Amino acid sequence: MAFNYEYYLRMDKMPHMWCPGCGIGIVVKAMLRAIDKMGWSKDDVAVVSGIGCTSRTPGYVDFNTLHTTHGRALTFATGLKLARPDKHVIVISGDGDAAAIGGNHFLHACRRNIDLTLIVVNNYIYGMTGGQASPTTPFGARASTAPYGAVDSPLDISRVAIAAGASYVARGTVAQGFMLEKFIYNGFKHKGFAVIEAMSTCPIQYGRRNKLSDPVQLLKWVKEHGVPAKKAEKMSPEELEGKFITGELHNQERVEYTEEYELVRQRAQEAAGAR
Amino acid sequence: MAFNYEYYLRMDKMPHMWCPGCGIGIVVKAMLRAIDKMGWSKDDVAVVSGIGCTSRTPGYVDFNTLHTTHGRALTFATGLKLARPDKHVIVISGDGDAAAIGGNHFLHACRRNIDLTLIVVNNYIYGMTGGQASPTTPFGARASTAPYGAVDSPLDISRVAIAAGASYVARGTVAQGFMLEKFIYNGFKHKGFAVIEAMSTCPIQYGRRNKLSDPVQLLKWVKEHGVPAKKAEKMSPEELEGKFITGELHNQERVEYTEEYELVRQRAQEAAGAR
Amino acid sequence: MAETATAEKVAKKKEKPAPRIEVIDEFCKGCNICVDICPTNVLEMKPDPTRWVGAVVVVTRPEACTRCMLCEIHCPDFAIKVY
Amino acid sequence: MAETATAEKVAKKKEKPAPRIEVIDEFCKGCNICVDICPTNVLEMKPDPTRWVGAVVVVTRPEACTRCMLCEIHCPDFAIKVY
Amino acid sequence: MDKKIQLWEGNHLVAEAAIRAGCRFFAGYPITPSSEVAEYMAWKLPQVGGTFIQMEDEIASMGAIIGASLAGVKSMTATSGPGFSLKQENLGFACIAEIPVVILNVMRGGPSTGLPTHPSQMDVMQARWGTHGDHWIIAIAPAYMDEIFRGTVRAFNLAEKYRVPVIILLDEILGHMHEGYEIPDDFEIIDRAKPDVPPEEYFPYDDSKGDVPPLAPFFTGYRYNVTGLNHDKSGFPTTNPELIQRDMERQRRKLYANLDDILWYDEYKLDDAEIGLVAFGSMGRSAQVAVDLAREQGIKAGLFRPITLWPFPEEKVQQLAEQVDTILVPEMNLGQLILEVERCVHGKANVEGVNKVGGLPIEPPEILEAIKARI
Amino acid sequence: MDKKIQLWEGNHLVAEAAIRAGCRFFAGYPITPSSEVAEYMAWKLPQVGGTFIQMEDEIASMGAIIGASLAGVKSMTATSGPGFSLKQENLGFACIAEIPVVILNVMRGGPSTGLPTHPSQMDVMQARWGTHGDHWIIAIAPAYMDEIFRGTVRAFNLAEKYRVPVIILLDEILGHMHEGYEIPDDFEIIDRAKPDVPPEEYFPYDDSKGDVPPLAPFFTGYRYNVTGLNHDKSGFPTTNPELIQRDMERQRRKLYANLDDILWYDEYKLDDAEIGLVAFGSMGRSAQVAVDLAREQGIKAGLFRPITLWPFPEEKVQQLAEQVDTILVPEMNLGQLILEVERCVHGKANVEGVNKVGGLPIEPPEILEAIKARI
Amino acid sequence: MDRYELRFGGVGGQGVILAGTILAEAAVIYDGLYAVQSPTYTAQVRGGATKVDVIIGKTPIIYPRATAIDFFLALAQRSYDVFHHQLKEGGLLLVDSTLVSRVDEDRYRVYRVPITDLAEREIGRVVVVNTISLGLTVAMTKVVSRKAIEQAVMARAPRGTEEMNMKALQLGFAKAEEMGFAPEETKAEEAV
Amino acid sequence: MDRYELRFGGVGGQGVILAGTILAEAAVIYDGLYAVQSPTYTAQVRGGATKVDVIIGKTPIIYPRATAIDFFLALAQRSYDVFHHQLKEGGLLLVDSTLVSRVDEDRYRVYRVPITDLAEREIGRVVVVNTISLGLTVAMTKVVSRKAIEQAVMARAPRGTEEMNMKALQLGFAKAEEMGFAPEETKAEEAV
Ligand SMILES: Cc1ncc(C[n+]2csc(CCOP(=O)(O)OP(=O)(O)O)c2C)c(N)n1
Ligand SMILES: Cc1ncc(C[n+]2csc(CCOP(=O)(O)OP(=O)(O)O)c2C)c(N)n1
Ligand code: SF4
Ligand code: SF4
Ligand code: SF4
Ligand code: SF4
Ligand code: SF4
Ligand code: SF4
Ligand SMILES: [Mg+2]
Ligand SMILES: [Mg+2]
Repeated sequence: MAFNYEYYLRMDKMPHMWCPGCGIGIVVKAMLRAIDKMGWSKDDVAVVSGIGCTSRTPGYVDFNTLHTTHGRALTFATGLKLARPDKHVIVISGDGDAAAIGGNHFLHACRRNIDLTLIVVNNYIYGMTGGQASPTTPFGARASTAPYGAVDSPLDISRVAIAAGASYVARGTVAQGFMLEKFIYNGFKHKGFAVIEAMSTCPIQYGRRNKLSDPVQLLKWVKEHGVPAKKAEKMSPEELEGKFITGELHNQERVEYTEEYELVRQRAQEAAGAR
Repeated sequence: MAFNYEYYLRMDKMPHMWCPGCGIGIVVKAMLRAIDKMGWSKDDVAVVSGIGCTSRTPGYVDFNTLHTTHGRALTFATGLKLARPDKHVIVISGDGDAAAIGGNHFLHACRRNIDLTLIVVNNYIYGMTGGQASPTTPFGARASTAPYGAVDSPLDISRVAIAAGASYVARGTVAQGFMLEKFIYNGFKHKGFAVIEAMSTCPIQYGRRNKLSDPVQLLKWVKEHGVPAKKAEKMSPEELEGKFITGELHNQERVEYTEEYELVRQRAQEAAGAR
Repeated sequence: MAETATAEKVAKKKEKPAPRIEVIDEFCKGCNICVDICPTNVLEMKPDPTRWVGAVVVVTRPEACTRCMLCEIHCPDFAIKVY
Repeated sequence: MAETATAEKVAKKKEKPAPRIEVIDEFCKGCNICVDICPTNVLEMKPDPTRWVGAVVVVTRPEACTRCMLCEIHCPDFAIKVY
Repeated sequence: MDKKIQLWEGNHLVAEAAIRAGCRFFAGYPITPSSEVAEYMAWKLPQVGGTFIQMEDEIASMGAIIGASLAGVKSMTATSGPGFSLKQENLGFACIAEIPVVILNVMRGGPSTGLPTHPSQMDVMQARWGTHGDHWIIAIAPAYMDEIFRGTVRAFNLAEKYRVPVIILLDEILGHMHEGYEIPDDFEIIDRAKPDVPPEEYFPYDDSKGDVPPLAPFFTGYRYNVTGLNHDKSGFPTTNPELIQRDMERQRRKLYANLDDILWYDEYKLDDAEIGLVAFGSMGRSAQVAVDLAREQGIKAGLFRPITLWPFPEEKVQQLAEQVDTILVPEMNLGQLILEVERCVHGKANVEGVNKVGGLPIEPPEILEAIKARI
Repeated sequence: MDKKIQLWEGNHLVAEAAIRAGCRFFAGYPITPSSEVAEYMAWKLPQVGGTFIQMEDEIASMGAIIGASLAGVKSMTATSGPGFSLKQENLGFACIAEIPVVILNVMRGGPSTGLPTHPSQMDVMQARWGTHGDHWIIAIAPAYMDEIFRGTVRAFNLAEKYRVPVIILLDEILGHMHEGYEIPDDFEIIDRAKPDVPPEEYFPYDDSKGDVPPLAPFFTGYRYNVTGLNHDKSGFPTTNPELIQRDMERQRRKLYANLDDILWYDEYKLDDAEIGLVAFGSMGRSAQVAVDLAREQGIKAGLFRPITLWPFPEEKVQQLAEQVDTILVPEMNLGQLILEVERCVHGKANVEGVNKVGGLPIEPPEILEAIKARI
Repeated sequence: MDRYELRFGGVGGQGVILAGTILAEAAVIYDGLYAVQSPTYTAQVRGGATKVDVIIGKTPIIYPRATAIDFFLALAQRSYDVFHHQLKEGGLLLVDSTLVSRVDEDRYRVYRVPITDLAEREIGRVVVVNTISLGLTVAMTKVVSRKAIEQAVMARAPRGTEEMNMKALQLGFAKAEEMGFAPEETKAEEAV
Repeated sequence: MDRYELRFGGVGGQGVILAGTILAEAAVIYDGLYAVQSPTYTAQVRGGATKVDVIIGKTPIIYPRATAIDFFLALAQRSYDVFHHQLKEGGLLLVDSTLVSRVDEDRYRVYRVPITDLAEREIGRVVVVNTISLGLTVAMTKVVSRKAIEQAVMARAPRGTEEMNMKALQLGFAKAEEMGFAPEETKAEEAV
């Protein structure tokens, strides 16, 4: 039955600014449904973003919302979470926001395994600023700053997240909204840093430059380029070239930062008391 | 037979500033021997660093040397290399320099697979500034900013390098100088971004705080905590806890940035000619 | 028992009213995603020059709807609801 | 032939002069690494209050040196050379 | 013999004062000569139930303290020149979003890596103008232990009261020197105003009841939006020129209409002064000795020592210019605060610098020489 | 009908001018309203054998251009406020290491994310003081297409001649407007001096032959050291106070002793002016129209339009202050350049601002009103 | 006409910005006039309202922003709503009557042409809406010569579309004349 | 003595900085005087020269940096070489004669004590070099009372080392007296 998005939206700000057929809205919906499933009070949730099309999300959703500077959302979120470890802090970032300018904060949030959920809306392009190449732009694809095709290889955000220590990592696509919702939900439930990479679509800035300007066609492209983890295991690197693996890629119990810091407080207070 | 280090050193700057027993010198020596083996002219080599004890290397070695800002060495090096792709650009960084403040540039140099060699002298501490925790400080170890033990887990620099796309990645220790030399040499020979992580020692700032202030003892500690890749394969995660894997961890042929950009130039010139 | 259970299920299905599909016109940007994704061709795109991309979605075959929710889940504009 | 070759090798070995170990006093910081690492105990630490950590390395048993180079490779201070 | 007196390092005293002022969150990245603040916080904050975190860089530290402050926890960071440069973008965010935070910059020689272990006063102008765009901040430069303590408490109070980032400028001398000091308990602590209206009526940038609207902590039932874009009173982005002009003017006014409250300075033998000195921080101390040396030689020198550097005590300096013919401005840089002094005197006095860079302070006899050269 | 005239976008013209000036390396990170520069460079530079790279952020872009310049390749980057803030630390490195680079800042509304698609002139003070530590830069603010072209070429020339970072300040109006322009060929190109001594005798910061020592490109046989620490003439770190003082003073002097060469400005109907305007960039254009409007009404207004903003044409403004009673400073901010004007006039004229923020420019009639209100 | 200000408003994707560029190029390159073109840059919704301003003069354009617009072409209602305020009282307002219905009749001199319909009906391709509009604009305002706009349109027309565009342009001229705008006196040469 | 400046110089690890702290604490906490202590901070070689300056006064210390040093204790040659310049002409120079040989005899009033030897021989532990030095310093300069330095040393002495440190301190006092420095008049109380 129809989901009550209105309850979670700032209806006076709607319709949102995203272009016709833009995948961001699909991710935001999955996020709202997952929040609803968690049964969290809206007052206990913060949604934090950097700058970009994706990062306009905070303006539309009715939580404690924080629209920070480009690439820095995780740093603000870390402060929020440490100040109130009992609350739920969600970060939503574009691929440029999270993995270009924000790459370092991403790395260290993973390492700290701090109990935040990061949703990366990966549309392999800088949407907001007009279609410049992002660190996830496919090799050879066109962008306004890659008129002869992208020279550098795309970053595998989920893979780096795992290597850096994130304890829950999953990748879905906007063509599979239910799956996305499930991953985000599992990310919320997970204690530790959770990364959900949502392969998305930017028909305007990416699509138009790469003969995929029709939202439907682009959505299909995304779906076709995703390979479920199980299936990927049986494929050769050549077959996987240019594809991305979807599914719950990593799920581990690991020391979480705010919990561990609580132990530091205890140790410190004992030490102080002892003196 | 004795190696002619003098030829590569700025002898008027010696003795160097590193503390008694500090491992940095061992890495620098390995680097010089590897350069010698390559037969490169000193004029064709640039050694670039950020800020830190390790990053004082440029002052002592007789090449084109560039001591930049904290964490940014790879960015300057990228400019140097792109300006002169035919020259050899080596970056030497501390763990803080490369993986804390410099983490983002590290990630993207890996991704671009640009033909630079990065030597990370990992002493799991901020040496220069007085023993603060670094992203590689072992969990629970003491540092001046971790008086109750480090709360966050260490970053596995080599693992992240591989995940982000570096095409040659090797890890050695200062207790095994010959091996280090070999890895650096192989890194130089490799076309693409090469990362050599040298597990090193800081008896003063790390050792003193962690009951390992004797250089010899600390050197042994490092040696004992390294597990050769082959051996590691047969070990359980529990057994590997707190250890680091040594050896040539990754070696792959992959599109290199400056070569690929040369193709862009060709395409661009054709396109311009055609107009 | 098995029979009864089946009977109950059938009964429940029957209880459920026929699907109702609501399109929020002011939100719809005419991207065509819902039209394409609907397995039973419930929706159609109607040209409308006053709208975003010159078209808006309309429900043409509500009776065919299986309530699979695919349209609702994938509409990026919060513009379609299936009851 | 095999014999000749061996003879040559022996001859070569003999040609090689005895190892000479040089310690550059002004560089040595007395860290003890070389002393510890030398498999044949060629080196010793001699207290010297005028030096960095109050000690400096001295070569006490040069004849035992196998020219393994471990000391030279691992001296962090460019202070020891084996010829 | 009072056991409560202790030998305090300047940096440690800032940290301790911050904790006394209610600071419970510190995010930092080590840098000489400020690292002792982080180290002290790492040790002491968890003891008092607070949180210390070493972030991956200075950008992150600045972001984290804004985040924590938004959740209602008084927050600070500490750094020196290179790190201060990196914090500038997020500092601007704290300005436009009006989030109270305190930033300590222990100044060392610059530019760039410069002279990491030596003092300077080279970040005076950067403290005012380091981030892009029109913005207003408060900067405090204490000179003595008591000013360091009270100045730090004041920094938090002003940040909370005016919803503005407050910068504390020390220099390496003050940061690293140890001096006997007994922590007082006669200081006031100000907390930010909380809304007295229900959530439906709350607007985080509402100017109808004054220039500093109350700030509801996140997670307390007031679900609003905070952005670095220009925004309307509800915190949502706007491009409405009138709203923006009004909002920006309010941001300026909230400080400049309250100068009486914000300005803090010291005057030393100014009453009958015939030559004026304007100096701050450790050079304020040197200048004070120079005044005495000059007076020993019969020269009526006096010192105006601004402690609030930004907003600058413009009127006081104007008055000084009416009184004396020459104003000397000793600073450990090649001329920064002097520019503001020149601007304020409107040609009413001759303004000259006494400048030194390279890591050594300007000693009182050097200032004395400069005084004597002008009379 | 000359086919060589084209409709140029301001941003594109900067890029084209840079290429004509010899720029062969561009590293950038996209940001509105400057992204077109990067896009143009991405397209054009490889055509002329140069290199474009999109870096991971603005910090990296700044580092990369310094690196490339050190290898002898003229280099530039382009950004807007938030990115300009991030570049500050490495900008300071270029200052102390004296590496020629050009940085374009197309100003938008601020602080923080502010008003990304709207013009402002809010980064004037930051251009001078954004990085920590004493440092000296050149900043140029062209107003017309020809100035954009020649100003960009000049930026490279000055950077090379004085081994200094040069900042070009445009605003969103100038960056995004398109205007007819025919690229001239009557411009000079200056390349940095190369050493005329053998490597053994080369010192990259040797002041014995003048304030701007030659800069040997890396990889040409001159193996020297470059550092962001204070250094001696050979480029190695030093903590010697005298050497540092001398070096810092030379760095200042290399600009301030060459003001005749560096300063660039325009005067409009100033000869008989009774009221003066000081305005730059697009607001210089608005002010010029306002001067005409005023004169139509019999008011003798005149305009001083600095194009070099830093160093500021101090003497010219002083002269203006001698001539007129009132100087108006229209700027798209709440008062930045006016501070420098106030400083320079030494009370000789009454200085007032005409300010507007919120994304709209100050139109000529608004300036006219301000003029009329003062006479 | 020493300074004539025009604004074209539409929605993203309609191509009004290119139309503005072509008009400015006609002025600058082919008529030797001065011109400034400034598009709106918004990070806001694509598919949302967009505009381009063109200022044309016989002398250099000193102040580069539109202040009082003489001519406004609105190709979408949304765009009219957002951008008409700067049109002078009594200014020329040309609207695509297929897409724009509500306008302030009292304030402006309003001309309605079903441009999109025309494009479909007479040329058979909606893409030429902008070319027809340029024809209308030039014929109504005479801000550049017909020859200049022809050259500018041709220079920008994708290969193979020259004829279609020329036809569209002429259609624009003709429609303007139908509405009573005088045909061009041959004064293009002296316009410089 | 309204402002008395002392400098202790050694090499990293010798503990001179702690000695400076103890002296300053003696002044501030136990004698009610004013004192400023400033260590050198260098990012340079550990094991290299290091120093600490202590300024003590009966009135507040306004200028916090050493300007003309009255007393310099040098525990290493390197440290003497680098840091002696600010010692006043005629100032008191105390050196550990085991470690420091070359000093400027003409410029300073030089006192040589084999402090390290004494520590080893008489106390049996090199670590007390600093305590002996403090004893010497206080007895030579009388900058703080003996009682104050005793209290300060005790407060900082690790558990179990109190006696050893007290002995070392007294040894310092005694050595100074041997060199002709007068024993303390009992004026500690009035020093405040
Ligand atoms: C410091 C800084 N640099 C650059 C920008 C300009 N900028 C805004 S959003 C963006 C990238 C947007 O791409 P992405 O993060 O992928 O988000 P998307 O718009 O695609 O959702 C950039 C470069 C900025 N706002 N701040
Ligand atoms: C922007 C900036 N932040 C901080 C510092 C201070 N700093 C200098 S070196 C360093 C870390 C050194 O640690 P590492 O990189 O591991 O090198 P090591 O000294 O251990 O070799 C820090 C934090 C700085 N110079 N610049
Ligand atoms: S530009 Fe791309 S990412 Fe941004 S709203 Fe449009 S389609 Fe979405
Ligand atoms: S502090 Fe540590 S890393 Fe630095 S020189 Fe000393 S031992 Fe080496
Ligand atoms: S719910 Fe399923 S069947 Fe029904 S309209 Fe939507 S997509 Fe079609
Ligand atoms: S998916 Fe949504 S926005 Fe797109 S056409 Fe369907 S209802 Fe409209
Ligand atoms: S070369 Fe080997 S055997 Fe010879 S001294 Fe060195 S470590 Fe000992
Ligand atoms: S390893 Fe080198 S520095 Fe250490 S004791 Fe041996 S020679 Fe001296
Ligand atoms: Mg994106
Ligand atoms: Mg380290």
